[in-house]
Amino acid sequence: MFVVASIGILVCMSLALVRAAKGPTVFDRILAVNNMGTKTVLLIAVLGYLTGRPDFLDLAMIYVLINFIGTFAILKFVKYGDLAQAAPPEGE
Amino acid sequence: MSATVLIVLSMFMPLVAGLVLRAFDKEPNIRDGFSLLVAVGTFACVCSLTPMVMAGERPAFQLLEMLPGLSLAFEIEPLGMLFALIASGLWIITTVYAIGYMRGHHESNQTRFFTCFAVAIGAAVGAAFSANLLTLFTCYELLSVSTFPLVAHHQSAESRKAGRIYLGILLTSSVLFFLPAIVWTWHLTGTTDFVAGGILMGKIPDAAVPLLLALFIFGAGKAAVMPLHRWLPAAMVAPTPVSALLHAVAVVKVGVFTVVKVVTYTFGTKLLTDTGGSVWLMYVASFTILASSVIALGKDNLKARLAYSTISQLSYIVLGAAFANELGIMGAGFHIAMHAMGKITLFFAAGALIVLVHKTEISDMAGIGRKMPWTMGAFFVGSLCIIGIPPTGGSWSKWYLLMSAADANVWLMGVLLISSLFSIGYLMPVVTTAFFKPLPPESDHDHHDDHHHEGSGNVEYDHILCVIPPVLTAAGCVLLFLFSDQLYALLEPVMAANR
Amino acid sequence: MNIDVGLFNYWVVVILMVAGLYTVISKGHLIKKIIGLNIFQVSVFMMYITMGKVEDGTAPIFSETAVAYSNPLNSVLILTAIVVGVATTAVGLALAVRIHEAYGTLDESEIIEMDGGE
Amino acid sequence: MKKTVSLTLMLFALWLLWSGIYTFMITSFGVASVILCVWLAHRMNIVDSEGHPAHLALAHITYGPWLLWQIVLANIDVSKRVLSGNINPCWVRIKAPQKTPLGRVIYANSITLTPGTTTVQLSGDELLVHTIHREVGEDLARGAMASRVSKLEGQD
Amino acid sequence: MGGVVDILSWICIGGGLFFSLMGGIGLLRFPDFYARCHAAGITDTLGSILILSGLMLQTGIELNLARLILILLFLLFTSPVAGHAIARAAHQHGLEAQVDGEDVTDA
Amino acid sequence: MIDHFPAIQVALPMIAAAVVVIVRNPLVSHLIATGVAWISAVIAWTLLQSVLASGPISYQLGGWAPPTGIEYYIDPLNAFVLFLVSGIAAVVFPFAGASVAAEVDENKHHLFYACLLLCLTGMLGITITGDAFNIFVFLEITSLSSYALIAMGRDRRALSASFNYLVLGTLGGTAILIGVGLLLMQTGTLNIADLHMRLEGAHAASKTVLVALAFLTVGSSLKIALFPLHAWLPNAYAHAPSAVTALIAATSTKVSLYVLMRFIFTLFGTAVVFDVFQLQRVLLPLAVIGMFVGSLVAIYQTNIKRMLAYSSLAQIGYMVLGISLVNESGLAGSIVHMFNHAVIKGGLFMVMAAVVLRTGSADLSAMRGLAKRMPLTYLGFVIGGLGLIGVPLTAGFISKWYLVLGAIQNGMWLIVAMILLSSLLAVIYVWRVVEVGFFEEPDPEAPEIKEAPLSMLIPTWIMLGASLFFGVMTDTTAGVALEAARQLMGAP
Amino acid sequence: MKDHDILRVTAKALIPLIFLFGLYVQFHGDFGPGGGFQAGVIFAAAIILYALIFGLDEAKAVVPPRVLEIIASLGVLLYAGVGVVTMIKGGTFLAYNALDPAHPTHGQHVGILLVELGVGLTVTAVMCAIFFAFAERGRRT
Amino acid sequence: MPELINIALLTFLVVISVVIIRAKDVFTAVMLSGIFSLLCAGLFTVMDAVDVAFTEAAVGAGVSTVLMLAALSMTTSQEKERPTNWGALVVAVLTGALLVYGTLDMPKYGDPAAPVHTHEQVAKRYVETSLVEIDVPNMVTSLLASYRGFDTLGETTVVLTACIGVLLLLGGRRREEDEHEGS
Ligand code: NA
Ligand code: NA
Repeated sequence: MFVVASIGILVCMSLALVRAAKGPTVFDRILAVNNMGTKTVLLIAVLGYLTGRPDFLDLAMIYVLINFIGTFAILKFVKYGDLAQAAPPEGE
Repeated sequence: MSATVLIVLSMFMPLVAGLVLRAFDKEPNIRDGFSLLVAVGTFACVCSLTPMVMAGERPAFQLLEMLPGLSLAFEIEPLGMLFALIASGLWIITTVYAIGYMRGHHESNQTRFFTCFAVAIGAAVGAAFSANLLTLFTCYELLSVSTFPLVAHHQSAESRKAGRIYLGILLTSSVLFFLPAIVWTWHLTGTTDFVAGGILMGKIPDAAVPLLLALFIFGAGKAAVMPLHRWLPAAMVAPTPVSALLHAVAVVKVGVFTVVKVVTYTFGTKLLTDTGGSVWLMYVASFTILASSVIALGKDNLKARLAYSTISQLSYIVLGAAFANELGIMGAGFHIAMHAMGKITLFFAAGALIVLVHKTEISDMAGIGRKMPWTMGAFFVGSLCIIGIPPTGGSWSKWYLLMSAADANVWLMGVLLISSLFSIGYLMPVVTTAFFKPLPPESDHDHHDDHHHEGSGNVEYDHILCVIPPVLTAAGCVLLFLFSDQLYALLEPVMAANR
Repeated sequence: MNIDVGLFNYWVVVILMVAGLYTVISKGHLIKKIIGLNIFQVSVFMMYITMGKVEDGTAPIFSETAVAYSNPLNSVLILTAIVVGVATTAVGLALAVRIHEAYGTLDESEIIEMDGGE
Repeated sequence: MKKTVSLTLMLFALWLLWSGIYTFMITSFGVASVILCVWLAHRMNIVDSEGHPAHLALAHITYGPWLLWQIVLANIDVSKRVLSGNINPCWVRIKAPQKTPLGRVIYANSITLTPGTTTVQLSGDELLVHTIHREVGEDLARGAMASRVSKLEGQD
Repeated sequence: MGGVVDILSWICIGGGLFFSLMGGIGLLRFPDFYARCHAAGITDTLGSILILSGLMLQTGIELNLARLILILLFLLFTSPVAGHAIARAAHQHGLEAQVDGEDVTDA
Repeated sequence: MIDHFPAIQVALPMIAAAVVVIVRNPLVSHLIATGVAWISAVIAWTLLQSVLASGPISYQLGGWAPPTGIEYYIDPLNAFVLFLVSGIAAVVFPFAGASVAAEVDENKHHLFYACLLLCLTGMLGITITGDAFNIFVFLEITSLSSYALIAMGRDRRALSASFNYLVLGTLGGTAILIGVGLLLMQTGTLNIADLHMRLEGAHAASKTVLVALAFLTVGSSLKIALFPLHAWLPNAYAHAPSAVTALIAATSTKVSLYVLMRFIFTLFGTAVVFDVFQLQRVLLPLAVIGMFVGSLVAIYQTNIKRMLAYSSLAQIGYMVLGISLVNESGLAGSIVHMFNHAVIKGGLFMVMAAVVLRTGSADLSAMRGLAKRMPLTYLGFVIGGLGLIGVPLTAGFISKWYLVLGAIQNGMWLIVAMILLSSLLAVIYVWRVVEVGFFEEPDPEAPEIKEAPLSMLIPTWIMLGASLFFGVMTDTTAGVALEAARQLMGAP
Repeated sequence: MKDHDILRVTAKALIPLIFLFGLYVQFHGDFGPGGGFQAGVIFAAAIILYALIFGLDEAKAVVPPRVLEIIASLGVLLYAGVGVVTMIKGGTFLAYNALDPAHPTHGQHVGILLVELGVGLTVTAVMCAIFFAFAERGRRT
Repeated sequence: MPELINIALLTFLVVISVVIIRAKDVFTAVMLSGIFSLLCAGLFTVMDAVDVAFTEAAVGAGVSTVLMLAALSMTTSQEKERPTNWGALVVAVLTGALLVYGTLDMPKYGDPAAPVHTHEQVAKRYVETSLVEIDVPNMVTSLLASYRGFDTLGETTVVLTACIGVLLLLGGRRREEDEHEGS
C-alpha cells in the first residue's frame, strides 16, 4: 500500500518536474519546485511507514521548513536580484 | 700545529677570508693587504704540511658525514700535496699581480673579485686534499660556482654570455657525468674513498670500465678534453688575473687533477691496463692535443692563443693518465706543476700587455719587447717551459710522458713530438714579433683608448706590480727544472702504489 | 517481495558522477561548476549509503522490532562528507562573488582571457 | 507579558508533543530550550498579537472545519476544470473588510488556500485575487468568506 | 477494527493521490502561470490533507499522530504563504495573466 | 603529558585557531600563531625522537582501539613529515607578519592567522592519522583554509587561481573519498593497518581494489600537482600572498605526497601496487614528463614566483620518481627530497616575499641589480637556487644522490640522465635571476630600495641556513628517510 | 518585504517554532535522527528566515556578526575542550569514559551531549555568519 | 519492494541532472539542484540512512540553495553558450567506465554478508555492542560522537574553516576597482 502511495507521489512529482524543466517563466519553475517540495514531504512521510519506522516524521517536518525558507530565498532572489537590474530595490 | 689544524686552516682561511673581505669594501688598501696576507698564510700552512707527506704520512681529517657512510673528508697524498702547493703558492703571486692589474685597469666590483678569488682558491685546496670522490666533487662544484662571477666580471652582455657558457659546460658536464659516475662507483663498491691502487678492481664488469672512465673524464669538464673545451676560450673575456687563475692555477688544474686522481686512486692503473679501459682516452686526448694546437696557431688574439694552448697542454696530462703506467702518472703529475708555472707566466705577461699598453692582438705587438724587456723576457721563459725545452721544468714532464708513451702506445710518441713542434709554432712568433719587429708609430695607440685613460701619452710600460710576478714565475720555471728530484720524491709513492 | 537490483544502484550512481564531473569540467559558469561539484559529491555519498544498506535492515536506531540494522558507519562518514561539501560550496561561492566583482564576469574562458591566458 | 506566558506554554506543550522522552534531563533541556526560544523571540521583537495569535485559537475551532469544507469543494471544482479544461481566468479586486492586519492576512491566506483563487496582492485593505474562472471570482466577491473571517476576528 | 481503518486509510491515500495527480496534470495543462498556481494549490491542500490523514489512520493514538498533525498544520500554514508569495512576485515582476474580460470587483 | 603528544600535536593549533578568532587583536593573534607553531615543532621533534628510539606510537582517540575507533599511528615517515610541516610553520609564521601587514586588510588579520593555524592543523592531522577517512577530513580542512589564504593575494588573479584550486582540489578530495569508499566496501574497515592486513587476502587483485587504487592515486596526485594534474598550482603559488606561498609551497604538496606514499606503501603494500597493478609504469613517465615540463616552462617565466611554482612541478616530479623506482634508495630520495625541497622552496618564496615587499613586484625586471640593494636577501636566492639545482653542500644534493642511486640500482640509465638533465634546466632558470640581480645595474630612476626587514630576513635565513645545514648534516634527514624507506619497503 | 503583512505575520508565528524544533533536534539526536549539525542548520534557518523577511540589519541587531564569530569558535573550543578534559582525567583525547570512570556510559552520555552542543553552536553561528556575509556583500550592488 | 522506489528515484535524479546540465539559466539549475538534494534525501531514507537524509535535506536543499541564490544575486545567472566539450565528456565517461569496471567485483546491493557489514571490530561491533558501551539508541550518534568522535571534531573544524574563509573573502569593505587590475 505504501509502495503504491510512494509510486503515486513519484508520478505526480514527475509531472511537476516536467513543468520545472519546461518553464517557461522563472515563476513556473519556482512554482513547480515548491510543489515538488511539498510532494517530497508527503513522500518522506509515506517512506517512514514503508520502511516500518514512522518515528522519523521529523524528517518530513524539516522538509516543510526547508521548502518554505527555500522558496523565500528564491523569491527574494527574483525580486531583488533580477529586478535590481531594472530599478533599485525600495529599501531592504 | 697538528696536521688537522693545518688542513683546516689551509682550506678555510681562504674561504673565511672571502667573507671577511666584504667588510672592507670601502677600504681597498686594507682589503688588498689582507688578501695578500691570507694568501701567504695559506701557502705557509700548505708548505708546513709538505714535510709530513714527503715523510710518508697521510694527514687526514673528516669534517662531517654528509650522507650515511659518505663523508666530507680530507686526506693528503702526494698528488694533492703537489696541487695544493701550486695553487696556494701561485695565489700569492697572482694576488700581487691582481692588485696591480685591477688598480691599473680601474676595474669596478673589486671586492667581489677578491672575494670570489679567495673562495676559489679555498675550493681548489679542498679539492686537492679531498679524501673521496664526493668531497672532490663538492669542491669541484664550489670552484665552478665561485669562479662564475670572475668570468662575468665585466657585466657586459659579452661577459655574461661567456659566463653562461662557462658555467653551463662545467656544471652540465659535472652533473650529467661526474655525479652519476660517483653514484655508480658507490653502488658498485659501497665507498667513494680514494685508495692507493684503486677500489674498483674486481667490482666492475670489464665492459663497464671504459664507460665509467668516460663518465669521469667528461664529468671533469675542467680538464677541457674535446669536445668539452668550449668554456675555456669563452672565459677569456675575464680579467687577466682571472685567466691566470683559470688556466694555470685552479680551475683547469682541478680538472686534470681529478682525472689523474680518479685513474690512480679509483680505478688503479692495473685495472685500466688489464682491461684496456683507457685506450680510447689516449686517442681522444691525442686528438685534443693536436686539434687545439692547430687552432692555437690560427689565433691572433694572444689570450685566445694561450687558451687553446692550455687545452692542448691539459690533454698531455690526461694522456699521461690514460697511459696508466708509472711514468705516465709521473709525467702527468709533473706536467700539472710545469704547465701551471709556465702558463701563468704567459698570462701575466699577456695581462701586462693589456693593462699597460692595451695590446691584445699578437700582430700589434711588434717591438713591444724592447719597451717591456722584463715582461717579454718572462714570456719567453714561460714559452720554453710549455714547449718543454731545458732549462725549464716543462722538459721533464715532456720527457716522462714520452717515455710513458713508448711503454703504452708507441705511435702516440709521434703525437707528442708533433705537438711540441706546434707549440713552438704558436708561442715563438709572439716572442719574435715582440723583440725583432720594429715598433710602429705612436698614433697606433689611439684606437685602444678607453674611458680609463686620458690618452696614449702616459703609457707606463713597466708597472712594478705587473712586472715582478711574471719574472718570479719565469724563475719558477727554471727552478722546477733544477729541483725536479724533490718533485720526483714527492710523487714516487703514487707510482709505487700503481706498480 | 524483493527485487534483486544487484548493482543497478551503483551504475546509476556512476551515471550521476559522470554527469557531475562533466558539468564541472565543461561548464564555463563558475556557479554551475559548483553545482556540478555538488552533484558529483552527492553521487559519491549515494555510493556509500548504497553499500551501507542491509537487506531487510532498518535504520540503525535501536528498535524492539528490528531484525537487522543497516550499516551506521556509512551514514556517519557521509554526514561528515556532506558537511565538508557544503563548506566547500560556501567558500567556492564566496570566491565566485569576488571573481565577479573583480572581473565582471563568471565565464571561465573570459576570465582566462583577462588573465592573459595563464 | 500575557503573550510571553502563553507563547512559553505553547512552546513547552509543543516540546512535550515532539519529545516523547520524559526523563528529567531531557525535560529540563526542554525547559531551557523554551526559555531560549522565548528570549530570542523577544530579541527579535516578534512576540505580539500578530506573531502569536493565541486569542484566535478558540475561534479557529469553528472556522477551521468550515474552511476545510470550502477547500474540499474548491479542490473538486478545480480538479474538474483540470480534466475538462473549462477555465476562464480573471482578476478580482476586492476590499478586505477586516480591521486588523492579522485578520486581513487570515482572509488572504484563506483565499489562497482554497484552490481556484490566489491572492496576488494585499496592500492596505486592497486585495488582488486571481481566479481560475469568472464564476469563482464572482462567488468570492459576494464575500461569504470575508464575513466569516471578520466574525472570527470579532470574537477576540 | 484494523480492516475498517485500513480501508479508510486506503481511501484517504487514494483520494490524496488522485487530487495530487489532478494538481500535477493541471500544472502541465493550464495555459499560464497564474492558472497553474491554482493547480499547484490542489496538491498543497487536499492532496496533502488526504495522504497525511491516511497515514494518521495507520498510526493510532501516539506521538506520531501529533507529529503528523503538526506537519499537516505546518503545510497548510506555509503553502498558501509560499503560493501567494510566488504569485505576488510574478505579478510585481509584470507577468501578464491570460484573462478574458473585465476584472471582477466587490464594489 | 608526553603520552598525549600525538593528540596535542593536532588539537593545539585547532584550539589556537578558535582562540585567535575570539581574541581578534592582530598582534596577539600573530603571537599566538607563532607560539603554537613553535610548540608544534617541539612536539613533532619529540615524537620523531621517540619513534626513532622506541618504535612506532599508536594513540587511540576516544579510547577505542583500532579499527573500531580512530587511531593515530606514528612511524618514522610521518614523524618526519610532522616535523617538516611544523618546522616550516615555525619559521614561516613569524615571518608572515610583515608580509601580511602589507598584503591583507588589518581587520582581517586575526582571521588570516586563524586560517594559517587551521591549515597547519589540517596538515598535521593528515600526517599523523592512521585512519583513511580521517585523512579525507583533515585534507579538507587544509584545502579550505588554503583556498581562502590563496585568495587573499593582492592581484585579482589570486581569486581565479584559488577558484581553480578549489574545483580541482575538491575533485581530488572526492576521488580520495571514492577510493576510501571502495576499500571500505571490500574490507569493512578504515584503519590503514587493518586495511593492509585485509587487502593481503583474497581481495588483493580484485577489480574494485584496482579502481580504488586508481582513485586514491589520482586524488592525491591532484593535490600533489603531479603532471598532468598540476593546472591549479602555478597561478595559486604566483598570486597568493607571499607568506602563504611560502607555507603552502613548502608543505602542502609534501603532505599530499606523504598521503600517496601512505596509500601505496602502507595501505596497499608494494606487492599489490607494484607487482600486481604495476603502478610504477604510470607514475614513472608522468614524473619524468613533469620534471621536464616544469623546468622548461619555468625557464620562460618572467614572474619569479611563477617560475618557482613551475620549478615545484619539476621537483614534485623528482619525488614521485623516487616512489616509482620501487627501491629503498629511490624512496629515501623521495622522502628526503620532500624535506629538502620544502626547506629550499620555502626559503626561496620567503626571499620573493621580501622582494615583493620592497619592490612591489615579483617580476624579473624588478630585480635588476637588486643584489646591491638587498644583498642578504639576494644572496639567499643564490643559496636557495643552488639547493634547487642540487649543488653539493646544499640539501638538494642529498636528494639527487639518492634518486640517482635508486635509478642506478635499477639499471635505469636513461632515468639517471633525465634526473640530471632536468636539474641542469634548473641551473638555467636559477641563473637567469642570479645574473639579473648581480650582473645588471639597477634602473637609475627606480626608487631607492632598502634591505628587507629583520623580521623577514632572520626567518628566511633560518630556512636557507637549514637548506645548507641539512646539506651537510644529514642524520635527521637522510638518516630518517632511509629508515622510513626501509620500513615502507617492508623490511622488518 | 518587511512591510508585507502576509509574510511578516507568518514569519512571526513560525520562527519560535523553528527555533524550538532546532533545539528539539539538538537534544534528541541520541534517540532519533538529528543531532548538533542538523540542529544548527535548523536554528540558523530560523535566523536566516528572519533576515530574509525583516531585513539584514534587524537580524544583525539580534545576533551581531561578532557574536557569531565568537560562538562559532566557542563550539569548537567546547568540543576540543571535552577532549582536553578527558586527557586531564586520565583518558585519551575524547575518551568520554574518563569523564565518569565509575559509570562509563554516563561518561559517554555527558561527552556526547557536550560535543553535540559544540557542533550545534558552531554550525548555527557559522551558517548565520556565512549568510550574513553574503547578504551584506550583495546589498551594496 | 522499496527497490522499486529506489529505481524510480534514481531515474529521477538522472533526469534532473541532465536537465541541470542543459539549463542555460543557472538560476534554474540552482533550483533543480535543490530538488535534486531533496530527492537524494528521499533515497537516503529508503536506504535507511535517516540522519543523512535529514542532513542532506537541510544542507543540500536549504543552505546550499540559499547560498547559491545569494551568490547568483550578486553575479549573473546567464551562462555563455559553449559548444559541447567532447574532451570533458570523454574524461567523465572514462572515469565512469573505470568505476563501472570497479563495481563488477562489488557485493550486491543489500547483501548482509558484504565485508562492510561483517567486520567484527567495526560494523558488527557498532551495531551489536554500542548499546552496551555507549547506551545511546541512535547508533549513528554513538558512532559520530564517540567511536569516530574525532572525525566529527574535524568536521566541526571544517565548518569553522569555511566560516573564516567566507569572512576573509566577503567580509570588510570592498577593494577599489583599480586594485584589481592585473599586473
Ligand atoms: Na488557492
Ligand atoms: Na544523531
